[in-house]
Amino acid sequence: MNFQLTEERQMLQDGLRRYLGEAVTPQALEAAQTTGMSPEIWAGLSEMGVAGALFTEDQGGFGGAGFDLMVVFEELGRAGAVEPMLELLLAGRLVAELGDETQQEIVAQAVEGAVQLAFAHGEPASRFDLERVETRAERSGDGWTLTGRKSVVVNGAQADHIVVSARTSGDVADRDGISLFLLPKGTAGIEIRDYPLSQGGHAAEIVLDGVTLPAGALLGAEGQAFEAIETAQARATAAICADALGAMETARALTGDYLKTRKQFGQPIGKFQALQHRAADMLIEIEQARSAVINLCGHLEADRDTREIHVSATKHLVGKVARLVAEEAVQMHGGIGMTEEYDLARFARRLSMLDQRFGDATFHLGRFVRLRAA
Amino acid sequence: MNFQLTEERQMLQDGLRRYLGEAVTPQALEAAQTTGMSPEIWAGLSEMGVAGALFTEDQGGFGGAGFDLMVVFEELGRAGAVEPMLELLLAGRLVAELGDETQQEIVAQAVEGAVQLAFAHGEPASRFDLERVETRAERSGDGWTLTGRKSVVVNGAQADHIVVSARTSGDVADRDGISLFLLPKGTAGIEIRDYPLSQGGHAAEIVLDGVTLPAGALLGAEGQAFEAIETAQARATAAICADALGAMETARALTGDYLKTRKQFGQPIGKFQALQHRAADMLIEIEQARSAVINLCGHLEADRDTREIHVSATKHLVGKVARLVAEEAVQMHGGIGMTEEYDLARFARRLSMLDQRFGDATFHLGRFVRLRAA
Amino acid sequence: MDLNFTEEQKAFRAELRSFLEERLPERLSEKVRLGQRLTKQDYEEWHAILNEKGWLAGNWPKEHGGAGWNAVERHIFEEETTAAHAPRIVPFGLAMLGPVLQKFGSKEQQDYWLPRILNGDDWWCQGYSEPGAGSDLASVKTTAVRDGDHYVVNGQKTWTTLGQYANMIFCLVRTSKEGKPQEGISFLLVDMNDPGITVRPIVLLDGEPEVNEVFFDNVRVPVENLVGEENKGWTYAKYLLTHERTNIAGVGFANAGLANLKRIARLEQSGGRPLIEDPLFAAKIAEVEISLMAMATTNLRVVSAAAAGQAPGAESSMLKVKGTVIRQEINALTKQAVGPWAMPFVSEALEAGSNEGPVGPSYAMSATPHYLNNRKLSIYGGSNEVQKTIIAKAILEL
Amino acid sequence: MDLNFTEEQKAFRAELRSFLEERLPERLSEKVRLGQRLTKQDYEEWHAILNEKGWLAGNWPKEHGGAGWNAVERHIFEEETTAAHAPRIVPFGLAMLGPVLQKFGSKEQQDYWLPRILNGDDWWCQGYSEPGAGSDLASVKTTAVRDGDHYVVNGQKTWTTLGQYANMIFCLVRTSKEGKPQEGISFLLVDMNDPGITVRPIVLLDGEPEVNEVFFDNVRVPVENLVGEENKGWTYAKYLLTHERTNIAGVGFANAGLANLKRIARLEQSGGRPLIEDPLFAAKIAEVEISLMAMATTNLRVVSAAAAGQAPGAESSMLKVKGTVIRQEINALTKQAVGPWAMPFVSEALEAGSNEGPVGPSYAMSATPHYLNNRKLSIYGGSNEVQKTIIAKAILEL
Repeated sequence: MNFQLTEERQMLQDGLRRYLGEAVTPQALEAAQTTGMSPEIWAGLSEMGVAGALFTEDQGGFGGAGFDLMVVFEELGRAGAVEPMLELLLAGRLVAELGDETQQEIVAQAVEGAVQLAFAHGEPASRFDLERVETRAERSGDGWTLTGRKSVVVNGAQADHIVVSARTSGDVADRDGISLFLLPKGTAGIEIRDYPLSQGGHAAEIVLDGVTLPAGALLGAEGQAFEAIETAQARATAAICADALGAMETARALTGDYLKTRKQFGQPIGKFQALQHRAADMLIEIEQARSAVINLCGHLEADRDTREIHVSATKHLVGKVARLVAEEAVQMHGGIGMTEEYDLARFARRLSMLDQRFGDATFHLGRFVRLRAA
Repeated sequence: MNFQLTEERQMLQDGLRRYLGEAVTPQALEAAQTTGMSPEIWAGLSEMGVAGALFTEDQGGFGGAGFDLMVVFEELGRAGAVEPMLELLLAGRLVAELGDETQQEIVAQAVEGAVQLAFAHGEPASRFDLERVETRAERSGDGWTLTGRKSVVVNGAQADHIVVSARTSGDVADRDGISLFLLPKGTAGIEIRDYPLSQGGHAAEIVLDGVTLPAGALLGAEGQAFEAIETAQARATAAICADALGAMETARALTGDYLKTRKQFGQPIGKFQALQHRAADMLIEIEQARSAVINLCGHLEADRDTREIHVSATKHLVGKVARLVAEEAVQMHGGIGMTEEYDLARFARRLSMLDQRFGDATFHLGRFVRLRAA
Repeated sequence: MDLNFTEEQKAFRAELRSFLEERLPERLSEKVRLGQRLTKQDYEEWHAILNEKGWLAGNWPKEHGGAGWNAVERHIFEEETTAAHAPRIVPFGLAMLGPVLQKFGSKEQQDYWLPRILNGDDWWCQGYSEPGAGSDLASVKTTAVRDGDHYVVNGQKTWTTLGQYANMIFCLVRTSKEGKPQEGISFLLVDMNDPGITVRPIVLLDGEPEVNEVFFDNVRVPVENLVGEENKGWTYAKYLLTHERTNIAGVGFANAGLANLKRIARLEQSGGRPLIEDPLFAAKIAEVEISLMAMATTNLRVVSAAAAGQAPGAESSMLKVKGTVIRQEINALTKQAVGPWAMPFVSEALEAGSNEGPVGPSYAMSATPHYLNNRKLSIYGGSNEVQKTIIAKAILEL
Repeated sequence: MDLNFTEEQKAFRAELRSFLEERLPERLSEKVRLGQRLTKQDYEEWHAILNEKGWLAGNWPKEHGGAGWNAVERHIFEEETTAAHAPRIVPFGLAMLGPVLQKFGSKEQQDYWLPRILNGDDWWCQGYSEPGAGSDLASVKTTAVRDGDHYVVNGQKTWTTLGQYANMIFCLVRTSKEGKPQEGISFLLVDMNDPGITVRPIVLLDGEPEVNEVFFDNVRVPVENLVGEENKGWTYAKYLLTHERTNIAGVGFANAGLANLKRIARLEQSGGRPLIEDPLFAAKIAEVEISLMAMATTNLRVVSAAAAGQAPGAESSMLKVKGTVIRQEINALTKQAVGPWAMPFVSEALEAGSNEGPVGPSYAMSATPHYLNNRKLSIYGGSNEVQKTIIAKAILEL
């Protein structure tokens, strides 16, 4: 048992914290609003080899373990960086795991920062149901024809390659029969509507109107993608929870500073015991969230049921704590905490949106109960 | 719209508060521990005609409306009286509604304080399911034979007449097929185990081992008792919630006094802002509980669904608030709040047991959802 | 005790309903229902419709052109207008300045300003808060120095809601530094078009410029714009703040929000079933509904006492806290209900008739902005922390 | 980072398990499982079994007869003994006084008292709190005045847990009124059989006389019973309080409580199904389980750091707060789970072998007493309010 970071991870953490602390400027964030990311920061992260930490050596990286994800995403969250590293993790994992040699080349390029990725899985009616896929892929000649609609595809308009899920057999909510396809940017028949997200970054609605693909676009075995999708999303859930943890740390640091400096009725408001105790509650819950993230990162390689129990436990707990921290941080700041000019705003929004991706706290509480009963 | 008490109710409230404030002494409570009640207080309440407020003029009383119950039981709770007025309300209502002339005589006697009543409905496996009755009544000759077991029958050993539910037809959890019987004290074949309750008062386990009853013991129509039972329990739920409201008022008054007088680190602990805000939260929630009790008392005569929606809404909310108030009152007192010698103890226990009777907060939340969806 | 409304009150409610059916423009109620932006003209249009009927100023006495309603009638008005998705009545002139002028203004001020408020000639905003002062209102730093027939005003106000629409602002200004902080404050009416005034929008969490900073640089204000006496402004300000506030609990908003939440939860699907059938999500809705049912009755208790002439005490603070917490919870559940659709932020879609439609169902687009914006509910109007201190002091006598 | 135990630690756990299987008397574990009362003899019996194995004093160094375990090993011991329903180790001599004597006691005191603690010759209790002082420990009023070879002690201690079983008490007494309150305190060992000592039981919410008041009326204590220096007692007391406390989080108790709760929820029926299948009740169990899973890892983080020689800071306070809240929630859910069976209070049934059996299933009888009794968890050992102040001051530097 050991809760110390290895020397390598400690170096990665230090380097990332230093770099992002300088790079994520108001100007960089402003620039990212129209395109969903700052090309400079993306390049900077590539230069540091950050993406490599998300993949194993086999996959072209130098990490890939749960605690590697934790280190990287906690720092992205702490700085409030909007670059689509989570999409690289999610889509990259699928390609790395299922792809043939040609396809895997994309992961290597992504790790180098040369290409961007996205995973188009969610649909207008799928909400958080991972197995609900209405988009259909039908064989046509040697290849495939895809028809359907994908919703809130983060980084969808910016990605050079999109991993798209489609049903090749089975009923609309069957686990069997889901296949993955790799679509390069600009594939004919794709209609993309790009828009900004509340938490920063961009997403897209994607209409696939009879998109024809060659046989080589299929990623992995036909109809067998569900397991890989669930595994990739477990990793992405760990990552987004670590991200939230970092954002909470910043929110609490801002709040702590504010309590110490802001004066009202003649003394720093941090001298008011009610606020002290609420600040203490925040800290206690953030420690809970940290431990939950550790639990999930430490069980990503466990058997499926154990892993998924930790997925739901962690997403539930971190979702609850993220809401508490965002709301309490704003409340303890008062009016200033409501304003866009003050740095807390983007962290509060980022934390507010945690619940909306990969399932909210209530969804995962119910899922935890079902997994435990199984 | 009017939230003022009528003059009569105001007089009843004032009188009860004055009387119970003097009568519920440590000695009276001590004496009540072995028998479940103080005969002096029971006589005193009878003399004041308190039981009459629980019944309509037709039934031999002078009240019977929801707000009559509210006034009476809030005062009983405020004083922490343990006398079995709730059992009189519950069993008395059933006899008054369903009984023939002879049987109704019992209500008149009960209102005068001459006899005590109990309602034996719960069973070892019924928990909060009102329709789950395993005790069976079978016709034998002109009369009936009852076999089964009744659990946690409050005032069961002390009652002069017990209303007993038994199944005369149908499946174990059917609403149809439940009948009521009126058993006088000392009926042969009844085995009673008397024991004290955490909240004060006594209850009993009752074994009915082939108890034979005459035809006249049947109360109301055979197999049709469910509606009356549900209605009576709705009234009892209003009463127990009003009781809890009174107990909360006392708990908050004790806590307020303590915060004002108890000094720590050189000042009254009520000067600590964290405790102030928690005290304010208690007050806000008690006002919520008061409004919930008003809502239920004001809807006892409404159509069944409306009434039951308020039953579950109120029992849920008051159950939650009772827990909060009991726990916070003890916590804000610190060690002294944990001790039997200090008056808070019996109120904390009384509030702790609210959830255990007629369904807890979680049970009623689920029931509210089902009623709303129906 | 009687939970029922009187026959007269029921008749009033019926009259209101048919009025709303007839006269509330669907264009406006549709915007309110979808949470789209209301323009200045939208508000003015609705004010004019109400004013025509004599219902714009519910709390003003009839001699000043108000409806002269008591608290119960005003409550019914709130219930019905929110249920019908009418725009809210902009409170600054009608609910705030009006009563102050009626109580403390000169005859000339009343005759001039009150009709202008009713007719929509002026759009007022409030100049109370200052940067760094928060809930400590008495620490006013903006100064007004007498210079002949004018006051010369210098300083800064903040959190000025809808100041961008206003042509007039009522301000607390410091006219004396003697004595306690409360003693040297005056209540001044200032023309926003005067030279020396600058308005700077403050963008909030939801991306909307709802509030503003207002800067005063040697602004010359005629002395006849002083309300009441010099240095007595704190009395008038407190009157305004503690003046029986209708709708502090926001029951109408909460009911409308809850109905909207349930509608969404019936439309959204989770696990192949309507979200509202998910036991845990249904329980969350039920919890807030049960809480609201009780709070609505507390509100009626206070309203009913107010109509009978009793001044509400700490109950107002309790309603403020519970009411805002309930509304915020409804907002949070609505955000939760729309699932991933809460993430897209398409500002243009909040503009009715924009080419840029919402991403996903139209009911989803305002969920996140409303959730974020309403975090303010527990901060402004005396933060919930301030209210809790008031409750503790008043009732516990701490 | 590595969440796994080492092979050595796993082997230790296995050894513990087989030891518990062999040596823990079923009579005792059954009492613990059902929440029945343990007698003085029960505790002494279990202590003796552990002492024979050398495992009674896990945190004492080997030279004093302890097991010399590090924090991880002690954690494993806690986990396994609570899971096996072993009686807890009574902490007053072993966990509290022992370390103080080892650090500050004279050689003579160590040689005399430490073996007696291990052998069960003395039953110690703690004389810290005084009436009206609560968490303000430094306000000690009990005096000890030097008179020749003795101190004469007068005053009163309270909340003395299991004082009714004790023959010895370690006390904080005031030996000087000079300087700050902390400066005139001494640490004294007092024989409870000395003339002038009276013990009065205090009955708690659950009806049990678990704690006591101890009165001192001119009690003469030999000077050799002074630990360390006169007027330095505050240092020793603080050492005891801040001395790395194992099991402050109570993870073992919480795990055992959760397992019991789930067992009950599987046995109890609601609406014709096991209670555990009720979605809302299942969700409540899940919430506390998820909270516990995280807290257990926080605990391991602190334990692991302690084993590596780091002194825990405000993390202890965090674990105290979260750990007690979790245990109290498990107690509350257990009371809820047993439904109406929580109401009967048959004190005799808590006595193993009594003629008076429990009302209802045996798993129900301790639900209410445990719920009520464990309200103390957030009050004693530094109330949760005190802990939150410590956290705020330490980490926020407020």
